[in-house]
Amino acid sequence: ETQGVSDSEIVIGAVTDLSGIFAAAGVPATKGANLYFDEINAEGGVHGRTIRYVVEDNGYQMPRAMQGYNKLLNRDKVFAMLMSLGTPMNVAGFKLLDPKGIPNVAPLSAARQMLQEPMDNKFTTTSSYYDQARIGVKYLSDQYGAQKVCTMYLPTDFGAEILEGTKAGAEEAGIAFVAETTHKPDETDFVGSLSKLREEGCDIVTIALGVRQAITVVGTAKKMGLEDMNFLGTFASFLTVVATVPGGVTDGFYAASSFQDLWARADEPAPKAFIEEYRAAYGEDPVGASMLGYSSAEMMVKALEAAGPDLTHEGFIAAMESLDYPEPLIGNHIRYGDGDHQGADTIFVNVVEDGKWKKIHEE
Amino acid sequence: MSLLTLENVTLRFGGLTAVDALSFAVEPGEVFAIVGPNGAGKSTVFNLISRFYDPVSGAIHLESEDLLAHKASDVANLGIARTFQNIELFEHATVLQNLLVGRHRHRRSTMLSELLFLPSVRRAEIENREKVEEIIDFLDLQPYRDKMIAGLPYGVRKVVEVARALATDPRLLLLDEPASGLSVEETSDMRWWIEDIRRQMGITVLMVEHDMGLVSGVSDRVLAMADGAKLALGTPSEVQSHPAVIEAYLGRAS
Amino acid sequence: MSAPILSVRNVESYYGPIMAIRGVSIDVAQGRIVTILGANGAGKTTLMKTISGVMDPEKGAITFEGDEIQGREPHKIVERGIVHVPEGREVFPLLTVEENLSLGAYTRHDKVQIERDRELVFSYFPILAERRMAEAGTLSGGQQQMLAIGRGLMAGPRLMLLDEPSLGLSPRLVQEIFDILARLNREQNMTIVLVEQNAAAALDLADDGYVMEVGRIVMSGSAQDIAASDDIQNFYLGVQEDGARENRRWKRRKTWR
Amino acid sequence: MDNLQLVISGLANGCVYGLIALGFVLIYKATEAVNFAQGDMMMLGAFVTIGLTNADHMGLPFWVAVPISLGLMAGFGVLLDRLLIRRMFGESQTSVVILTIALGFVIRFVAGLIWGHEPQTLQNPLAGRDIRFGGLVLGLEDVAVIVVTVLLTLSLYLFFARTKLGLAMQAASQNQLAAYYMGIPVKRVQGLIWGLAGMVACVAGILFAAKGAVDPNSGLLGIKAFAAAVIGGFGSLPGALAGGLIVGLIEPFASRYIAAGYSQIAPYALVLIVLIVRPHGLFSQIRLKKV
Amino acid sequence: MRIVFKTSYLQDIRPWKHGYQLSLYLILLALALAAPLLLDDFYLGELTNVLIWAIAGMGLMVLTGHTGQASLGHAAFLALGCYANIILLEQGLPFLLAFPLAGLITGILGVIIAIPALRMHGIYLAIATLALSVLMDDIIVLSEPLTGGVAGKFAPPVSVLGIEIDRWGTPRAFYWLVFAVTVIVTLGYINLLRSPLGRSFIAVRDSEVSAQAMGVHIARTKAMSFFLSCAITGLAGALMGLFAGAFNNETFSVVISILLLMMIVIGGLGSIHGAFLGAVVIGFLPQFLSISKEWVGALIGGNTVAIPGLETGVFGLILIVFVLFEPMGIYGRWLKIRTWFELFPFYRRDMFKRQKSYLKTERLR
Ligand SMILES: Nc1ncnc2c1ncn2[C@@H]1O[C@H](COP(=O)(O)OP(=O)(O)OP(=O)(O)O)[C@@H](O)[C@H]1O
Ligand SMILES: Nc1ncnc2c1ncn2[C@@H]1O[C@H](COP(=O)(O)OP(=O)(O)OP(=O)(O)O)[C@@H](O)[C@H]1O
Ligand SMILES: [Mg+2]
Ligand SMILES: [Mg+2]
Repeated sequence: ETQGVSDSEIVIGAVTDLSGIFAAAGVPATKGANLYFDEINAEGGVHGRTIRYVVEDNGYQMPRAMQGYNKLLNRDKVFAMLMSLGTPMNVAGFKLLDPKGIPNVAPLSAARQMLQEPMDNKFTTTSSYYDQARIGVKYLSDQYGAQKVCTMYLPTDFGAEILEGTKAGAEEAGIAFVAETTHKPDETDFVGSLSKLREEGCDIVTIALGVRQAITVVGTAKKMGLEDMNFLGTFASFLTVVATVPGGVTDGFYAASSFQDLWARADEPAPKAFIEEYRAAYGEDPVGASMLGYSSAEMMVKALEAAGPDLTHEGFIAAMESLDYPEPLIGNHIRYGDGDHQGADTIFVNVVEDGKWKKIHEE
Repeated sequence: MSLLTLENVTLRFGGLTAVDALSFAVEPGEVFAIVGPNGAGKSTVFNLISRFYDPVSGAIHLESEDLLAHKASDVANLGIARTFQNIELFEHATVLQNLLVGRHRHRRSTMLSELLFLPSVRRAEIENREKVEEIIDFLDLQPYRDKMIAGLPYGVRKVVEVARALATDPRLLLLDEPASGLSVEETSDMRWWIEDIRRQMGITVLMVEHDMGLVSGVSDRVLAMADGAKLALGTPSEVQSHPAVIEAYLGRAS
Repeated sequence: MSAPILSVRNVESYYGPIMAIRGVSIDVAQGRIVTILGANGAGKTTLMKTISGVMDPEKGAITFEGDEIQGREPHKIVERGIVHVPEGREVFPLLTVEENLSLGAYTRHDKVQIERDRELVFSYFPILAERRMAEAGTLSGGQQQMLAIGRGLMAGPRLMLLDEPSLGLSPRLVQEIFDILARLNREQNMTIVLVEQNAAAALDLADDGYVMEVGRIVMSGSAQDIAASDDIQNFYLGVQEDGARENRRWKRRKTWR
Repeated sequence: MDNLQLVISGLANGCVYGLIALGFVLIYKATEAVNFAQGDMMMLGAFVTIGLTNADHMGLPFWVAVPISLGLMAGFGVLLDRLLIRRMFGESQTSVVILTIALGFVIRFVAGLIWGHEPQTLQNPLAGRDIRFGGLVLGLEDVAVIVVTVLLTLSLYLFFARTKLGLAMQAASQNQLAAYYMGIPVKRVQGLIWGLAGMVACVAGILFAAKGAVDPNSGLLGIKAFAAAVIGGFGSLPGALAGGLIVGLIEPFASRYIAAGYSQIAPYALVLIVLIVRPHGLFSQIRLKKV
Repeated sequence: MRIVFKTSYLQDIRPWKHGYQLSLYLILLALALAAPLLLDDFYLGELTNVLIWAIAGMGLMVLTGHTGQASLGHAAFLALGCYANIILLEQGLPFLLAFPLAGLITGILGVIIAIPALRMHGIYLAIATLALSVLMDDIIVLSEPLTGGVAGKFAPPVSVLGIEIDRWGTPRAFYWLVFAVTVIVTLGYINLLRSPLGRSFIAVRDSEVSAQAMGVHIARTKAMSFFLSCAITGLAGALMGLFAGAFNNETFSVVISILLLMMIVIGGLGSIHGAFLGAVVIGFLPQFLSISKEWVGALIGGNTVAIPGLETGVFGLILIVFVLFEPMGIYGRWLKIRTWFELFPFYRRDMFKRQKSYLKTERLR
């Protein structure tokens, strides 16, 4: 008797942000996942079991997250977690998932801690912020012969990881890391930090800020005439809205990520079908996070299918480790293995051109 | 030695001299009244004694103790209690609690012993309570004991203020217009209370009052002030017949 | 006696569960001065507040010049010409004396007349003119009381409710206040309802009087009649042998209790 | 030159804080209530304007959309007063604060529901136009922010100081009962001020969304603006602007000259320091009670 | 109507008014003791959570409800308590020593922080504490060697008198631990309120001028209030840390400070009951909404109810209704309901109709 599995139902849980500062990611991701699960359920579910996806809102606060975990584990008795958002919340969740062996799949956080020991029940779809920053920096330095790297970051685990990745990338590329600036989530003016970075002569600046802030930084730099400064974001800034800011404000902004932009590929079959389906279901346009949600749900279902009708945690983990398939929707290849719990390993470097993201490099 | 002495005390608010080189002394055991037109600086004198204001110059002594060397919150500890002209009670507390706050200067317990409510604290509480009950009996406040201040009529509040001041066990009691807002009947009660406070409790009283009936009824000496300075000082009848006092303060009928 | 300009019928008002006035009825005739006497907590203030609309009566009717006004928003009642000078001053502490006075004339628009009234108030209370730029909160108690009265006059009311106007004023000013009230009544035909602890002066000034006890009217009549009553003499006018200290705890029962 | 640039951008940014702070102070000055949802009202104003004017929404011309959204937000303020605030008449400040905090939750939720959670930028005729003198760059939006803020502060200041209604509002905040005794329609006056505050919030929102981007959580900026208002001495309109400017100016200089890790602390540390030195703000509104 | 004949002063000193009330509290106590036997892990966890919030609420209530000092920064003290406790535990101190020490340390730090704040009032104090709460995040990051910075810390399992206590491993033991702390803090609070110090808090809240004239030292009294408040909040923070198991600089955010203040206002400022009632609302309402989503889902037959974030929106709405309905807090409403029953059948329908009330400026001190 495995927790969360009955003859007719599998319960999957998530503790995500539907109302706080990261609702922009949490909400569409949840919608995307629901879309896929609804589809599967309409077709009769997995091995005759429908999927119930229970999503708890944490508002990006720890106490709420703990309540969410309490509910999911002790009341709903979930079989697995899918797309929980927030690094500290996920990490706190591990304390109780690990002893029960409950899998934590595809968290909406690209922190390296998502695969902390014991790793066997943890699976991420995406590469870490660390790797994204590292590879992005390496690429830009190769491309432009840049010499000096800097970072603007929020002093949080997210910022700290990108800072480290940037430093590692600089070291690998053999160039210097020269300056850093720290910020608060409610900061809206970056002239001061940019003039500092200008004085330090930065030619690559990695950004670990909120989405709104990233847009403002790039816009301000344009205004200040810092044409030689290349800005590099990660997964967290790789959003369609960043590309479509009116007036071409963000043109030339780079972002490293482990998936490809949805709207840049709106004509390709998989994204196209998804966009239509999503529109039909919700009456609004999907965004990157919706796509990730959909794709993660699909991955979950694939694993559940592979695990067979006798569903146990061991079986599920083995099934996850056996997954190996191209994922045309996110434009990456998902491959897990024994000891490899990161699904999509390829990292893309993209740049904004004419209001769209354009892939310029993959590694 | 006089109980309270003010020597050449001056206080200014901006350009306004509210108290102007004022000197007077209150003897132990007497009832000393201050009268004077509105804005003469009477309440300001009280506020100076309470150390709410620092005088520009001059000295204030309680016996030999230099009051100006003390902070406002120490004044009660020296044995001076007061009431306020405009009533300053703890609105969201009961009459009983208000009076018990009056006992605060007798607090001997520490925070820890109170958190544990040790027997010593309990004893002290009962003692406080007995003292407060005496005052409640004395001022006929029994019906209001557990009432919130916020719902009491003006006149009762005035009496509660006197009670709270008495609860501190003062040597010197400052009363700022104790009878204002009281009916004739209540004013005569107040008169007897003041007498008893002086006689039975041995407390010296310094009061500001506009009701000349009360003033001449209870006070031994009267100081008349105008524009912050001394106009006249003497027995009630002397002061009341002083022409300048009549002119500035009493008006025709007196 | 002419038809009443204000009449209060069986009014009951509560503070939460506490019934503060219990079925009070009074009549105030145009151009008269009516005084309401009563001990502490009798409900005089409550009655005034109920008339001026800052408290809602639970029962009963209040008519002013033929219209029912009970339970209306207070500013509507001011617009009709009733002004309440409250107990306890209630000035605007952070505004200057002058600003306080001009707010008194908030409902009026005749600039010239307002200016004239301001000068009149200053002539009644010269100290206010002297301190016109001072913040009202820094005035002495008595000065604030003058300001409250002056502010009430600025509204140019037809009916003025005065709640203990002599509170905290010097004896000389008390006389002046009563003179002023008499003059306003005589010259401007202003109707006045007066609550006073200084019963002698109030009865002397007033035409009619009411006596309240624990929320009820217990006596009414012309001011002279009331002043002549034994109980009033004893309890409100202090005409009583109170010299004998031994007797003081012995209180005569009021006949209406 | 560098520093001049910092000053100018700090001023422009400080003006946005000042504008939101102005909304706080406006309501406080007239009702002594603290509207914690002011930041969220700004966000709402920004979204309403975006909804009216952006091409992917209704696509009205900018100059048509602005007055409409000003009107809508004024109406929203009045509605809030009617539905909620008026029922709290005479209740303690704290309950009103809690009410508006909860209101903020609701506004954020509704905005997220209507406009989504992703940041959006206001399409406006000023966007992307710069003024340059020598090495100095000045966005036209920044100029607009500064001009509008200064004008608004000045006119509101004059309104409170010079007009009868302004005086009545101050009176109503100091003593509601006495204001009624004077015949001031206190509740109507409060409704008016909430409408005005809605409008000021909308102006702030428009300028904010023109300078950068808004999302439903942009309202949290209100906290910083609130701090700015308090620095100024809550209740003083010029104080609000001054507080906003101080916070706005400290930010670029801090990030320019203070080491990373510490620079982001500057605005809040400044708030603490100002309050330690002047416990009731620069233009203190707190008086010692005369007894 | 219950008429209590008072025959001794002790009757006013003891914490309950009459035997009936005492028996009610005893029943409540018994129920709370038996909770682990009656409830499943989920509800027990929620109850534990509510109790922790109630402790934090009492902490803030001392300061805001009884001393009148509004704080919008108490999450900072939760953080202090939490970190102090864990760091002491990591130093090898036994829990029974580390835990009270954590409270003490938080209290002392609270006083040190409060010293410059003693001259502030009302919103000025609220904003200063809010700034403090924002800064605490950075302070935790900057003192990384001590706090682990952004990576955060993990709470080790603790043992009390040989019993292993862990939020998830042994939820019952953990509940009893929290319950014991709740009882101790509550008793201390009750004692405080019936002794001179508690009265001086109330005096400072209602009138600083006359408190001073009664010999109450304002600054010292406020400082003591800060000490007690922060110490209690520190204890709650320590428990919260153990409850969460892992935490970092983002855990005790400003939002939590704001929620704490909301909690005590909605519960009812100025009463211990208010802290508990508020904790039930703020602590359990979101969870309740989340559960009721299932019922709604079952009703309309969907898998999930579509609107994300709806719970927070509804949560906000309900709080608004609470405040509108009863600005004096739930405890105020409870008192009215109780009076209604006690007076039955002599109540009037409009007895609790609010009489018009009017505010005066708080700009005068
Ligand atoms: N804090 C203050 N700021 C400015 N002026 C003040 C202050 N306190 C008192 N004054 C002024 O000082 C003068 C004396 O005031 P005070 O209150 O002492 O008068 P008083 O004699 O008590 O009068 P009353 O009999 O009316 O109470 C008044 O003119 C008053 O306006
Ligand atoms: N806010 C309140 N809450 C509850 N009860 C109140 C409130 N205000 C007054 N009362 C009660 O109502 C009754 C009448 O009070 P009111 O103030 O009208 O008396 P009054 O005749 O004006 O007395 P005074 O001469 O002292 O001014 C009193 O018994 C009082 O206890
Ligand atoms: Mg005086
Ligand atoms: Mg009265």
